[in-house]
Amino acid sequence: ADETLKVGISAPMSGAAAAWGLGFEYAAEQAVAKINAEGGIKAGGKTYMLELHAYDNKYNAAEGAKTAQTMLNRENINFIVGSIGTAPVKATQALSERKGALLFNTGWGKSIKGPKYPLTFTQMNTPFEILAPFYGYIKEQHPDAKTVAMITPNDATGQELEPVAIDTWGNLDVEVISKDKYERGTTEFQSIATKIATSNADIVDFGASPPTDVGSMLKALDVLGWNGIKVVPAGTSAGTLSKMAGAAAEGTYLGASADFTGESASEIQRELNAGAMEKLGEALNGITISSYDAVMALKKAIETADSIEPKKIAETLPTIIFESSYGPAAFGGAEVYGNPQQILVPVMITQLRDGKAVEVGRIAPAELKKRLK
Amino acid sequence: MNDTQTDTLSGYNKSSEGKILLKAESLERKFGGLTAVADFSFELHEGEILGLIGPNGAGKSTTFNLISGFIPPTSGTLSFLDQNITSKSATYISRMGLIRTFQHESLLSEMSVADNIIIATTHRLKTAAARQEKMREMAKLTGLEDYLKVTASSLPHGLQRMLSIAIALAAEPKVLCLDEPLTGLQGSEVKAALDLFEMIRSELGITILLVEHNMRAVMRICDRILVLNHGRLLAAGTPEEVSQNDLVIEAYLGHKK
Amino acid sequence: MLKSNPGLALCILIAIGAICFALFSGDPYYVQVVIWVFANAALAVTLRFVLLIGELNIATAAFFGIGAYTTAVASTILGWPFFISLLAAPVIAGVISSLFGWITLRTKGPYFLLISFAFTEIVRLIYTKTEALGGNSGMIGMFPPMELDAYFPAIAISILAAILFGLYAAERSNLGRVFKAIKNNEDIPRSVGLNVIGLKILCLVIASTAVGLVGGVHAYTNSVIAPADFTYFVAVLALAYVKIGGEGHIVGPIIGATILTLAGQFLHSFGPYENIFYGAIIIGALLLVPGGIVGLGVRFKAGTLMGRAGR
Amino acid sequence: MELQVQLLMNTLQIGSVYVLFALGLTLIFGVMKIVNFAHGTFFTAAALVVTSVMMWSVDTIGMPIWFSYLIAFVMALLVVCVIGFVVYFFGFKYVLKDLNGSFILSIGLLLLLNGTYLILYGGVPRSIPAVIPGNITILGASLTIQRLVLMIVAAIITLGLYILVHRTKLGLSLRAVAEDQEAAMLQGIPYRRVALYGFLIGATLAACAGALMATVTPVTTVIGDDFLVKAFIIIIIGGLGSVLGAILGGLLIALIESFGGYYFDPSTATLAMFVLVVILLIVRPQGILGHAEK
Amino acid sequence: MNQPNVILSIHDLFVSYSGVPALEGVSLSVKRGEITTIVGANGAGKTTLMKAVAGLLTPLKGKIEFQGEDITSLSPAHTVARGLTLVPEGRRLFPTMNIRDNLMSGAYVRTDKDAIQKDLETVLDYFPILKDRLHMPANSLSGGQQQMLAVGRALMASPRLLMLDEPSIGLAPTIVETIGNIIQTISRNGVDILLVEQNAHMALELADQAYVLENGQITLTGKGQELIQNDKVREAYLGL
Ligand SMILES: Nc1ncnc2c1ncn2[C@@H]1O[C@H](COP(=O)(O)OP(=O)(O)OP(=O)(O)O)[C@@H](O)[C@H]1O
Ligand SMILES: Nc1ncnc2c1ncn2[C@@H]1O[C@H](COP(=O)(O)OP(=O)(O)OP(=O)(O)O)[C@@H](O)[C@H]1O
Ligand SMILES: [Mg+2]
Ligand SMILES: [Mg+2]
Repeated sequence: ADETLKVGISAPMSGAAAAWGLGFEYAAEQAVAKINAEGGIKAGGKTYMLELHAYDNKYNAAEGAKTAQTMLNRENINFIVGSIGTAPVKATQALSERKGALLFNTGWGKSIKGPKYPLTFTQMNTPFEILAPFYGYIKEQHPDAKTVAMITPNDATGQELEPVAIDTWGNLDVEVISKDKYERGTTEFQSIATKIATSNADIVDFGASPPTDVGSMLKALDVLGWNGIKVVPAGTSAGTLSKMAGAAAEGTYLGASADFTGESASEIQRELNAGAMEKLGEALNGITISSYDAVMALKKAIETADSIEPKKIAETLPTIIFESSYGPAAFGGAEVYGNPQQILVPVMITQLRDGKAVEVGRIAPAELKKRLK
Repeated sequence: MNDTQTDTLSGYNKSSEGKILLKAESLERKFGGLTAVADFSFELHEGEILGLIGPNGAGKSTTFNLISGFIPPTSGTLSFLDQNITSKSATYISRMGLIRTFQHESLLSEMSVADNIIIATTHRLKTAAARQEKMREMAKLTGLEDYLKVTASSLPHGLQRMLSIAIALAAEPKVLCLDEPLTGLQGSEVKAALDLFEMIRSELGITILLVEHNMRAVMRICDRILVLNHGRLLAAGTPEEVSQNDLVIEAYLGHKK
Repeated sequence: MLKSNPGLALCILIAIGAICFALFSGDPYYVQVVIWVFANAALAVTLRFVLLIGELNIATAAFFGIGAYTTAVASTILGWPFFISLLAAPVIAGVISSLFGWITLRTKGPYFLLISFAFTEIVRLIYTKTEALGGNSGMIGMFPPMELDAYFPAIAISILAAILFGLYAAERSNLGRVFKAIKNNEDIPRSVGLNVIGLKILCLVIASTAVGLVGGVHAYTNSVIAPADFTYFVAVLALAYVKIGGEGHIVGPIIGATILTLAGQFLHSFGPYENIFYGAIIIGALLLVPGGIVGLGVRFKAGTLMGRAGR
Repeated sequence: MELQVQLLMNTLQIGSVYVLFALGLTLIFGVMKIVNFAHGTFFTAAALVVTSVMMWSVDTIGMPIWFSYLIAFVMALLVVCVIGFVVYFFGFKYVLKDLNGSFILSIGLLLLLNGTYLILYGGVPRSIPAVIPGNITILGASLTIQRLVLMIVAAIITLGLYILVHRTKLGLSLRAVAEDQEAAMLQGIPYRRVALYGFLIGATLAACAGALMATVTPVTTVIGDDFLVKAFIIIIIGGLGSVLGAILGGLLIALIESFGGYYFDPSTATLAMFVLVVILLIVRPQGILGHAEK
Repeated sequence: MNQPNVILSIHDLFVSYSGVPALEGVSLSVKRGEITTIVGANGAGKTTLMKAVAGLLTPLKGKIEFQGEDITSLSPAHTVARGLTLVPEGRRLFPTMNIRDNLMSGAYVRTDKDAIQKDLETVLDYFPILKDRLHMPANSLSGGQQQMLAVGRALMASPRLLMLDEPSIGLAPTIVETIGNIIQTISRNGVDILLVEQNAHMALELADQAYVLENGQITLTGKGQELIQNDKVREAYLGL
């Protein structure tokens, strides 16, 4: 008989960030179903069928620790194929590293990575990967832009992103003239909009703001007559953004909202995206699709290592090329993080045009290109 | 008529035999635009039962609140046992030995009779045994010994009044200020209560300041009486003097006895 | 004393049993669950302790967090030894709470509730804005020393059980009676020489010291803390434990915490349905068992007594 | 100068929303002493119903937007009234006098309803097309016409509630029931029915707020909760049960957010708001317009 | 039992507090046009009786008829609507509501606006002190003033039968007299009265019919003036 191999997910499935968790779970489900349908994973002479367990980490550390305990100690899951939220990811990591379990995550912090955490892998692009090509592209398109106003939520992601963004803009000779933080759950954005509008910045960088908030701010800015370059590096959902802000969102650049319906999207991405639209009413994005990629990476690594020993798989992961939803991908990033634990997938720059995210640039990491050669 | 007033007031100024325990000078208390107590001076002598009477809203309860430190006076001074207590806290004053009861809600309604009394002993007595003993003693004195486990709020009204006196006594007062302790008591119970007051004075050596509307009781038990009206002292003197005073009759008593 | 109080004896037995389980069972998950049950029980009991004076103290969550952060700072930044780091938590929580109580306990009822709520939010926002405390990502790396690692669950349970018994003892002493008197009608204790404000502050400080220690234990059990762990919702859940277990007796919150923690653990993989079930349990318990489970016990006891008297 | 006007206009825009939300809470919490943490879910329900109905009537049937909105508004009020009735009849009725009990009950409801909304609507934010499109400039400050209408409607509803609470017999009986049920019964006030009316009026106010807000802000399944915390602060600083207090409190909080957010940082303004509340309550514990208890 | 000249009749009433009996088979009646009083020691059950009539307590056994209608299990809201008003022991005002609203709450069941206004004026004439304070909260009044307000509120209901539970508690002698006069006046104006008073002297003076309640049972009944002469009554209730 086939053996089962449990894989887990820890993501917010309720509260304000519920949409991410639900999409995340969906993408992982599809990957698992696909692998099982194709006969499971073979290693050490056995065939393993995957079984997905998804847990709500409520986006905080305490719940993250609880889900980690449940996954690792109760369910004895050795492979966490996706986790969302810096604080809960850290809480999970504290346990997974000690227990010797593999942890895929979407954390945007540098502090999650490094040689200290050999079993931790980041499954999507983070500011270090995105910002330089993304801002670079924008500067290329708008060489006259000289000033930028930063606005980002006062949460872990925002706090991790802001300094990198400021550095990156600086390298491009764009001056950051204001940087503001707001609390999650803010519903009225007029004062922020007023501030940005009166500062007359050429660019507004919405940092890690979620699409709903960006939508509200864009609308308010529109009323005040500001019309500059709109940049959302963490912008995941173009659909939501254009629904929220309508015409006011036109032209916005998005860093994490792949156009999974467009020409450049892969077959599998298109399929996943359509399924998610049908089941959840929301398109997939750079975060949510990453659980698919993690499962695929895991499969390949297990088969290559011919073992289900997490340590062996962790050693194998940086050596393999696997078929991600974007196409062939790998793990690398030793130069930045001191350890090859960052997924290498293309950065996709999209722009809202006529209410749709249109891919305007796709920049594959140099390291990936080298490896693929 | 003016004569009688000066007469009684001078009568008040005649110092009684005991030494002065509590002294108020020109007490005044305002609530917004309303002056509840105005220019009120009096002395309380050791061992006496001093009555404080007056129409509803005259300022009697407010006076109690002032001397016991529950609210601060707008002006005037207070001294107790030769110490200035004008802006001292209620806790401080009650620890010195001035204990007051309340006109309404004068007990811990959700707690047992025993606990009600024990609470009052906590400051003075430090061991559980001593507190128990004191509690039983006070319960016996006030006729509550059969009700120790009963919740205070389900006591009949008369016993509730007794309980509030037991609470005050358990705190070992030097001066006991009673705010309408006889309301709701029937004839025989009033008699018993007055006997208790006498006993408190003579055997426990406690000085009493009494606010009460039951005139027959007041006239019977008080050594001296102060009459307040609109927050001001209207008259003062012995029960006979006060009950004959036309101003008092007009403002308060209603008709000559 | 134990003979006259079989309930207490039973509780001590349960606590000893839990400690033994932590020492000898090889199952880390269930040991962890036992720790959570005890920690939640301690949270609920400290919340109830301030309810003795009639105040709903949302800042229970804040002092829980202050304890956790104190331990985290002491152990990861200052590098203090394990037990000292742990003990720093109640000390700091106690000191801050005495200040907090001194300023705020002049208000009561919904007003105190809201101040304590706002305080909780303020403290949380301060963590998020303080880089030294890791901002919103929080702090990591509170591990008990290697040689104690195997015993840590037992130590944690012992500490939490000690908190429970300590608060029980405090309530049973004369102090508990005084607190109840203050709740009932604070004018009376004031009129007989008790320093009501001082006693209220004392009550808050005792509870906050205890919950600070719970926070310290939390920091070591989870190894990671972040501001979002210490929102007002911690106190809200604690209140749910109290209400469902029953306010009348200290075992109420303990029972409530046990049931809801286990239920929560069971419901964990239900995604969005988790909240629905959890909400339904809370509503059902509150409406069907008013007075909590303890209240049910009291009614049952009264019923049997009446039955006997009737015969 | 123009900037100050804009900031003041922002204050009014934000404030009118807060006041609208706080009114229902003032009635349920302030007047009836039920701490209803689930109040936000009424708001959310109304907003969600509006988005569903609009989606159906505009996209599927093709009705004119303003007409669809009217239908949606009525539907929202109906749905929330039904929810309110059920919640009261099977729940709050039993914990009327119990501050902590009603608090816990409402927490249970909050979890239950939020979970249900999430399953029904998913995590995706929704929004509806503009009912009255266009912007307007007043004294150099610009805002959308929808916001202006919302401000006016908020003012009207506020006035209505003030009259209801202070000038009508129902208002009198509501206040009486809140203070002493038994005494209220002795005046012939059928307290269970009055409490139900009060609760339903509160829920309806939340529904109005939700249905109106759906026109100007994205709707998520937790949108009400974001307002709830601020609304609690508002009615406490304004004084429990005081309609005027809710207005004052709402505008004060809006002022802090508007000016603080501009001159400092929105996140700092939030912190400042909490600090200010604590200070205010310490100085004046009964709130700006509240009476001292007891 | 349906006598036209009886407004309230109580038959064999039993009430207990969680098993402890407070009333054990009380029967009495209040005749139209009369002032009826109940005297009794503390804890005799007077308040319990009044609460049971008003509908605040549910009797174990027995029957209460008001104007020929069985009201034994009606809630207070319904008894009040039928014209039966109670001035409860302990005032039970609405403490933070202002005095005007407190008074108006008494008129809740009435719809005759003009008459309400007139009654308000009458009440304020009875207790002029309240007139100056119409917009102050009830809890800022002195104890006696609050008692006046409680009586005034009940008068605002314009009841058929007014039950007063110790209305003169905490009142100055002059005001006690006023209360006595008010009772007589409204009695003459056709309101029937059931009065419980600690001031037994006053009660018996006023009463047409009097009952003595002891330990939950009626032990004596007669005309008010007769009972004043009764030795047992004199000793137990009129002592001082
Ligand atoms: N907190 C307050 N706010 C406003 N006015 C007050 C307050 N407390 C008392 N008063 C007023 O002060 C006056 C004196 O009240 P006080 O309670 O002292 O009267 P009293 O002599 O005890 O009357 P009674 O015999 O009726 O108890 C009254 O007119 C009362 O209305
Ligand atoms: N809520 C209650 N719970 C339990 N027992 C009660 C309760 N209320 C009253 N009782 C008891 O019922 C009996 C009758 O009380 P009630 O108040 O009717 O007496 P009363 O004649 O009005 O006395 P008083 O003159 O003191 O007002 C008393 O023994 C009292 O202790
Ligand atoms: Mg008084
Ligand atoms: Mg009585």
